[in-house]
Amino acid sequence: MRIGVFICHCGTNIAATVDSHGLAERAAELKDVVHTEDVMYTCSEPGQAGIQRAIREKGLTRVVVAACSPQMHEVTFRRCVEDAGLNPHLFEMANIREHCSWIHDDKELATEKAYEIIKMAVAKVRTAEPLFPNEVDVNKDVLVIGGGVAGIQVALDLADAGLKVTIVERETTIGGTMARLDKTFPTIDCSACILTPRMVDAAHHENITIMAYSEVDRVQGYVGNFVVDIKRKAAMVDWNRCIGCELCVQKCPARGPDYFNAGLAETKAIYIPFPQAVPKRAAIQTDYCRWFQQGKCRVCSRVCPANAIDYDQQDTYVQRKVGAIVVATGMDVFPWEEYYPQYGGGRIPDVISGLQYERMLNASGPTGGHVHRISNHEEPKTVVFIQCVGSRDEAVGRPYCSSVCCMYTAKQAILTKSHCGDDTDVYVFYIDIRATGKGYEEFIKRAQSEFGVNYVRGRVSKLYEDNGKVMVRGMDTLLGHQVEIPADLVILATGTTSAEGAPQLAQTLNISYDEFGFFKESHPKLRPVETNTAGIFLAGACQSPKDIPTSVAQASGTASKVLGLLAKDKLKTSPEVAVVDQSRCVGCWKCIDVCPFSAPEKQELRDGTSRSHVIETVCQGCGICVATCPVNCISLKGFTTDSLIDQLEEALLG
Amino acid sequence: MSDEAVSSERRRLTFADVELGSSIARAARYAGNPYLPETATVVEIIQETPNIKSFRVRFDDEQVQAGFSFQPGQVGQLGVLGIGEATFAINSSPSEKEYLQFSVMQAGEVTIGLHCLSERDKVGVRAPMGRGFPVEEWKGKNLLYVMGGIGSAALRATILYTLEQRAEYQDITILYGARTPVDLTYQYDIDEWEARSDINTVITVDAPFPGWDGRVGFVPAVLEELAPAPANTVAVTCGPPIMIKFVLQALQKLGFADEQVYTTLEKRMKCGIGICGRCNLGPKYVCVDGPVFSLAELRDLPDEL
Amino acid sequence: MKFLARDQLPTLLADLSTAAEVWVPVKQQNGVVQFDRWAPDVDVELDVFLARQSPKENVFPQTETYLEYRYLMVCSAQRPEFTDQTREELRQLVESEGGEVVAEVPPVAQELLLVADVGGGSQGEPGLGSAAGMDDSAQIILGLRPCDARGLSQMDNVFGGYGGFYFDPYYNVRRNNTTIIAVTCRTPRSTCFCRALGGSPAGTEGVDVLMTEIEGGFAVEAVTPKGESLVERSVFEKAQPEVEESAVAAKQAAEAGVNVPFELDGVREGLKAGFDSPVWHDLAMRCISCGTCTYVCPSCYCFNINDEIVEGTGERFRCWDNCFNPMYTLETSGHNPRESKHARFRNRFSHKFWYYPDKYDSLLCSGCGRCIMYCPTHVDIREVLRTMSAETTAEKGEA
Amino acid sequence: MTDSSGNVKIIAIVCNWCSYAGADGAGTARLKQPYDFRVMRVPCTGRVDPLLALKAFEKGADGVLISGCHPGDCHYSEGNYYARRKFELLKRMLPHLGIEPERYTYTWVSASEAARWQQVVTNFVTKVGELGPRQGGAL
Amino acid sequence: MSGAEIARQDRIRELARQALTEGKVDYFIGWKAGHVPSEVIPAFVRNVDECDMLLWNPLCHHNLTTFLKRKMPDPPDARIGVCVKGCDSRTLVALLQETLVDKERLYVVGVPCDGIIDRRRLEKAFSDEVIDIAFQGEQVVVTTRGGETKELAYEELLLEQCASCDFPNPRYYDDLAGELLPQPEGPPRFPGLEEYEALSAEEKDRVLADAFATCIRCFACIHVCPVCYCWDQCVNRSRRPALVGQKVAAKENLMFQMVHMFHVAGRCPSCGACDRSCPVEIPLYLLHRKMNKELFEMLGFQAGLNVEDKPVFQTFNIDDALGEQ
Ligand SMILES: Cc1cc2nc3c(=O)[nH]c(=O)nc-3n(C[C@H](O)[C@H](O)[C@H](O)COP(=O)(O)OP(=O)(O)OC[C@H]3O[C@@H](n4cnc5c(N)ncnc54)[C@H](O)[C@@H]3O)c2cc1C
Ligand SMILES: Cc1cc2nc3c(=O)[nH]c(=O)nc-3n(C[C@H](O)[C@H](O)[C@H](O)COP(=O)(O)OP(=O)(O)OC[C@H]3O[C@@H](n4cnc5c(N)ncnc54)[C@H](O)[C@@H]3O)c2cc1C
Ligand code: SF4
Ligand code: SF4
Ligand code: SF4
Ligand code: SF4
Ligand code: SF4
Ligand code: SF4
Repeated sequence: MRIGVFICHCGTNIAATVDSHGLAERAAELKDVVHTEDVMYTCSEPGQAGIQRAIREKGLTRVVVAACSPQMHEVTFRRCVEDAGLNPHLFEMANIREHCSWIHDDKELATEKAYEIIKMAVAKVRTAEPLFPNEVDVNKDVLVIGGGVAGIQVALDLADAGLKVTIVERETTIGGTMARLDKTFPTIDCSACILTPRMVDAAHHENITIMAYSEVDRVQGYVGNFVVDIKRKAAMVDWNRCIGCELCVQKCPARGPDYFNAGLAETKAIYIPFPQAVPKRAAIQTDYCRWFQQGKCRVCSRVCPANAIDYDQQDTYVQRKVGAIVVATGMDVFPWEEYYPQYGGGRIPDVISGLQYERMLNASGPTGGHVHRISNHEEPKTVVFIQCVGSRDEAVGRPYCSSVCCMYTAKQAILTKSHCGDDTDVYVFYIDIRATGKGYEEFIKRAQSEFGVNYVRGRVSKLYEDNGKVMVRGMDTLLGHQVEIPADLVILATGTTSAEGAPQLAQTLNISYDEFGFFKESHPKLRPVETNTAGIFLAGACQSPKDIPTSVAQASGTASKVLGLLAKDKLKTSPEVAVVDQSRCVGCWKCIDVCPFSAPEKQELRDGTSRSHVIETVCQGCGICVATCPVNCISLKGFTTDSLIDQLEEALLG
Repeated sequence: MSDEAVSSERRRLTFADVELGSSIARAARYAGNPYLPETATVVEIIQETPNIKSFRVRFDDEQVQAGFSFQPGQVGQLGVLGIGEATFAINSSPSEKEYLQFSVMQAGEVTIGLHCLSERDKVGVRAPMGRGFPVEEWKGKNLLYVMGGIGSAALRATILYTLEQRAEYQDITILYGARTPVDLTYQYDIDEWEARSDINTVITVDAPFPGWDGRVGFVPAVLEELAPAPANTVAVTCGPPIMIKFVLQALQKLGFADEQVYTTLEKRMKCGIGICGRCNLGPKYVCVDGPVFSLAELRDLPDEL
Repeated sequence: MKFLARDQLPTLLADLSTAAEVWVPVKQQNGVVQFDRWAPDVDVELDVFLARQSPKENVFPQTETYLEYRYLMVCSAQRPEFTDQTREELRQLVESEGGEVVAEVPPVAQELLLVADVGGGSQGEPGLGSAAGMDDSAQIILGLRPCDARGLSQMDNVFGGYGGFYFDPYYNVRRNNTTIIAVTCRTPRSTCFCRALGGSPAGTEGVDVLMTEIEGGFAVEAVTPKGESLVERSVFEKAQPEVEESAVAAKQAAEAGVNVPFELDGVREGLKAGFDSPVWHDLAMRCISCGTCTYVCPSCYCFNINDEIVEGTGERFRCWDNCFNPMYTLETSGHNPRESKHARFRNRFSHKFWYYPDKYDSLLCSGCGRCIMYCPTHVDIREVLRTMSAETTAEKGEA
Repeated sequence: MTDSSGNVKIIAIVCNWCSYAGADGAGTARLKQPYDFRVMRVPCTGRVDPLLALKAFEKGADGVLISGCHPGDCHYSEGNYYARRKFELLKRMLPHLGIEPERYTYTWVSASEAARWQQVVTNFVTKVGELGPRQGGAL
Repeated sequence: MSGAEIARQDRIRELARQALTEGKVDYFIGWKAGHVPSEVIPAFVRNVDECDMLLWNPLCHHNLTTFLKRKMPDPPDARIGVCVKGCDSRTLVALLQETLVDKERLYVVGVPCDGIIDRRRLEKAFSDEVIDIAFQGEQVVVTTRGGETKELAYEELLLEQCASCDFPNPRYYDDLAGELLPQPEGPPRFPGLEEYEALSAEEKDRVLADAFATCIRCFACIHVCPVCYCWDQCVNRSRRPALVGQKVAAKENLMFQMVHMFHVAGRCPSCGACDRSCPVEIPLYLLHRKMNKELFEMLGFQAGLNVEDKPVFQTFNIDDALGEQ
């Protein structure tokens, strides 16, 4: 082993407090050190050339540069030694500037300290091994889970860039929540007008496959090489034949609840959620179908011109191999009925959720866009909105802000005025107004001044029916007195919660989720669209409540991250990863348990026993497993226990 | 079992038997301190395969270098002070007086340490150890060498020796296999052997490999194909345990008697001189009674391979 | 035969300690009796039957350094003036530490490796070992039992290069300088079986001087020339005839206290015949493969060799190891010829009663019974040997 | 800021992302610190086996300081959560091994907390300096 | 021996017989008499007619869970019946928590336990060999090889840990041998530490240095420890990484025990198997019992209580309130 040590003066930055020249002489005594040199500016052209020359002429097999922080120049020098034919990981930096010369005054003491820092670096480099980045072939296909606006955006961005994308949507149509909205804040443009073209684009894009009425069943593999099993739920309709004529829907005698209209209306047992559905294909809700329940009917089968009805259809499974997965499963509306008995717990007909109201406002909704009371179908004269139902409320376990309710309330308040006339009294009970987006604050202001919506600051303590009215009792905290408003219609600005089944999905995907079921990003600031599982990304409201602009913006951000990942044919990952000495692994699986990235996996050996194996391309090199393995048979390349112990020894002895 | 019962040739050694100031390398068995390595310098490193390097080392003491001799098949402990020692076959020719060659496959701690060495670095050597092949007994016979992977290291010295003494032996066949062509050691030897008409050299790799137009197949299978006649032939084999197992089966099928088959064993070894205890195969120690055993000898020993 | 009055024991010890380091059994703070250096304030504990460990460690230390070395590196190409300085330093080092410069390799890199070989040299025989290191001063061990002494003499074969094998200077330097004063057992235990192995609670194999406790003191016999000269000392009185008589009586009583739980004849054959016997699995069932038995054994000698280096200064040393250690035979490939517990278990008994006798014409067990006493699960060597010699009988019966 | 040097040997094990960067920041800001500590860089406090700290004591350290990202800020999201349990147990065991509690601490310093880094090391080194070199031999 | 003890013994035999007859297990592990009556050793019973040698008395100190850990059972896939006391059961639970033993292959007989005799302490009271220890109600009759007999009070001979046992009843079992004992109230107790804890740092250091200097690295403590799962690959013996020096000396020995301690942290319930197996009687409880005390004070954690729990170091709580600066 032949180590060269280069000690930088860094002008006077180091040399003023540390005797670089003297150090060069002393370092020469260290075991295996065959060359030392002090240099004015190691990082300069001539400095680097000097290192390269020494590597060649002295046959150096390891290099230490004692200079500034590795965070500053490690990359520089690694490249430098690599150019001279040395593996870049056979290089180590001793930080004698930030950690020595700059923080000390006494030259003698500082020099002594610098010497020890160098000794530590020499010890470390002595145990260094040449490391090579791992390369894996990358599958360039992408799976998007969830076909809401975020999922569609990601899919379109990626498909436009030439990648093959599969969207897995669990409902029979893509579109997500946005498809159910009427108008969108703050522009009050028609939701369908902006969304449906995007849905159609997706449907027709040659690079996009939409798998509606499907769910992800199992995920194996790792970044670049996932294998996903997808369950295609039986729709009882052969979608290859179905032409979406809706004849069956019209003739079907059985009725069932309509999720799409948020329970505001009923739908037929065979249904297509809305006219612009993509794909526009029918499905039978078997729970309500007469044939399935009572064994007679078969009307649909008779009327179907395409002969598409197939009562014997079974769930089928397909497998997709993809390089990256984007999760865009969005959010659900908070099930307020269970939590707010004081608001009638769902038993007062004229108290409805924001999403139901959204459907009511919608021209293609169950009421044809006509706003009326549920109890008597009269047009309401007094409409009260209550904000923060299921948001920012510790009492119901929802401390977070749902981020869209303030805004959609304002939107709906404005729409109420335009639907029911200016003379309608509209009250909004709020705690604070969160209007941080572009044009949002102005939007609220318009609702108040232009449309005359009454904003009352305070919580509503109770809703009760009285004399055909819904009595709204609350506190106006600004004025400091009780208020009681007899309302015709009360709309709860229900907060949002994670999509149903989100935790289970997270487990399938091996990504983390928070206590509310929202998926966790890798780092809230620096890696907001990645998860801790390499190759799995997030978009839209599944990560946290978001409005459409943010969801879409994030979706495009996600798309660019995915593109960044898949732009290469081979994935190069850092070689500083954990590696298991399988001859010693005892298969206790503690490593699998603690790894935040699910990098270790069980690997069966030829003798039938299983040992742990760290998937190099997934491992992020944190070393948690290393500190956990009881046999200490995992080592973290570049930070092996032995190299750390050697460093300790050098720092402590002598 | 008291001292009196001990016959004179089986008596204990005393300090009087000790040659002062010497290490094992200087005087084999009756040496002074058998644990003291002789220092040597790495004079040349040859990268044989991606994970095998050959080290040519020269004793620092010229007298020792000049006086060193060994039997083909004997081994030595090669060590890096500070890391440890491990056992390797001496695979240079016994007639090579300039250096000793060891081929080291990177495996664990010591071998990694060795692979980190550069030319001019120091190593410690304790050699020779153990028992070599009975090459003198084999004179006048056909020789069949069957080896796989790093097993070639254990046989190279013997092959070189018998080739130097070519006239003393009848037909010589060398069957050598590796996983891929990249894993073939001693390419320089192979070229020479293949060029010679007085030996039959068969090189094979486990599976087809881009650019390889030679033979493909596992060593035992190729051996059965070659079907060498057992008459007056000695078969010598070394390689990974699984290969040895099947080679032995193949040889048996071909009609080789246990006495005609030799192999060299690997066991974990520490002292290398029959004291520390671990490399026993029943009452035999691989380090002093081996590593070379005939199959006949092995049959008599407990099966703890 | 001589006589030593009981109250003269301290005088004897004081006397002996002027010439050598004296080791005696001493009750430690936790009540465990172990061999310890004698000093005037140390009470010798001869009542407790056996020390927890035999004094094996006195001749075969658990950790023993073979070699110390230091790396010195000089880079001359850079600064020629520096080389000379280090050469000078090196010379001083060699002078002060007695090492040997083993290599200097000019010209490109000046690499100097300093090896200080410690030990191996016997007294007055320089060259083999050098000044530093090995403790080769004389020592006397008093108060061990005949089985302990016999254990040492059995071990002598392997370290002494019996039959022309290798000679271990480290062990032999100590062994040569050690004088053994054994004490006849007064109250043998139920675990003792020395008699089954041809030994005796008053045995003299490996013993220089044997003391037998009698009324008022000890009957003292010199067994070897080394012993002869030792009992010349004036504290030993000439023995009266009744001393001899009491000694004989005491020895007989002791012998009577030792059971003969199995026949030695046939054990080796039984082990051979039963090598593949499934009985081994049953026998090893409750063994936890720890190796305690080997570490308390007066004759188990297996060891490991390791290097440890810190800052360019390091040493190569050996330390006890044992055949129950699953890593003992573990090969780098992961293959372990004695992978299973019963295979390791089998090795210990086979080694003691078959392999070792084959090679060294000597057993490797003196019947002290420590392995039975200190085995966490009381695996009983007597049971093992009994069972295995029955295996030959079984085989023969079948044949 | 005292610039004194006792004769104690202190090891600071710091994570790459927060505390090492924090220490760099302190250097860049020329915040004077005591001499008697040596920084050892690891990727994450989750990598730090408490045995490593014990090893430092065994090798003769007079003090050991471990510093990483604040809880919740771990670059690998969970490393320091696992680590702090182990570190705390170590902290509680050390006095039991005859090592004064002042000789060991673990703390969180982020990349932006240069001043905090200065203060943490200064306090720690001062405290250990007051105790002086470790006399014990058990570990 | 009290009626309850005899009832337990009978029940153990009965359950063992049953399990073997039904073919539920290949063998049954319990306790039996050693070569002298004062000695109890683990028993491996394969045949129904051997069941009568199984016994239960206050000498049954062996933690039989050890024989269940990886690479101990012979054959490896054996279906095993095993007896566990309260403390033993906690080590079994610890193994079950990490699915390190196969529940399906086990048949566990829980034995409520009144406390085990500290045989070592007792032996030291005699210079002669103790060959018989008999139990007569509250009294223990000890006989030596020389024929001396002595009567002692059972209560006073208990192992320190048994004298203040928090879990006399097994935490996990398929069948129970005897009635459950009353569960002691109050916080867990960690006996035997006070005296040591009261020492100064310097004194502690000396006590430890002295105690650990005598360790012979026989590895009994490691191999006997039921939750030491990687005993055959123990890092203390490995040179990769060189965490523990291979030299046998006080510092290295203590470091070696530190490795053991941290590796069993969260899984060791201080069953004491290691203490009892150490041939040179090193007070290992000073380390692991203390560790358990601290873990309890720190996180309210006790090892091996419920199969569903996770060992402390394999999980975390974001809100752990710990003492960092
Ligand atoms: C009442 C209301 C009014 C709103 N008004 C506005 C507004 O005016 N302006 C505005 O900007 N924002 C508004 N929002 C917010 C807006 O709806 C969201 O920002 C947007 O829908 C988020 O899009 P997404 O794609 O992330 O999720 P979603 O739209 O929720 O889409 C998620 C999709 O994933 C599918 N899915 C879920 N789980 C799975 C699974 N396991 N497998 C397969 N598929 C799955 C779902 O079926 C759905 O199709 C409003 C929200 C509500 C509740
Ligand atoms: C007779 C014989 C001939 C052989 N010939 C060859 C050959 O020609 N070429 C070849 O490549 N292989 C050969 N081998 C195999 C070779 O000996 C092993 O591959 C080698 O021992 C692996 O050592 P390692 O240190 O790399 O592995 P490890 O698994 O790390 O250790 C194995 C050996 O090294 C020792 N060791 C490790 N660390 C230390 C330390 N710090 N101090 C002291 N000792 C330590 C171990 O105790 C052990 O003995 C031969 C083996 C035998 C028995
Ligand atoms: S180093 Fe970190 S990311 Fe890699 S396997 Fe270990 S715990 Fe997982
Ligand atoms: S923690 Fe270690 S021993 Fe356990 S499975 Fe992982 S690598 Fe293997
Ligand atoms: S092989 Fe085993 S029985 Fe034999 S000496 Fe070594 S340790 Fe003892
Ligand atoms: S026989 Fe006993 S002491 Fe020996 S290894 Fe087995 S359990 Fe340990
Ligand atoms: S059982 Fe005792 S002597 Fe043996 S290794 Fe453990 S502590 Fe040391
Ligand atoms: S460390 Fe000791 S007390 Fe703890 S589980 Fe293991 S054997 Fe029992």
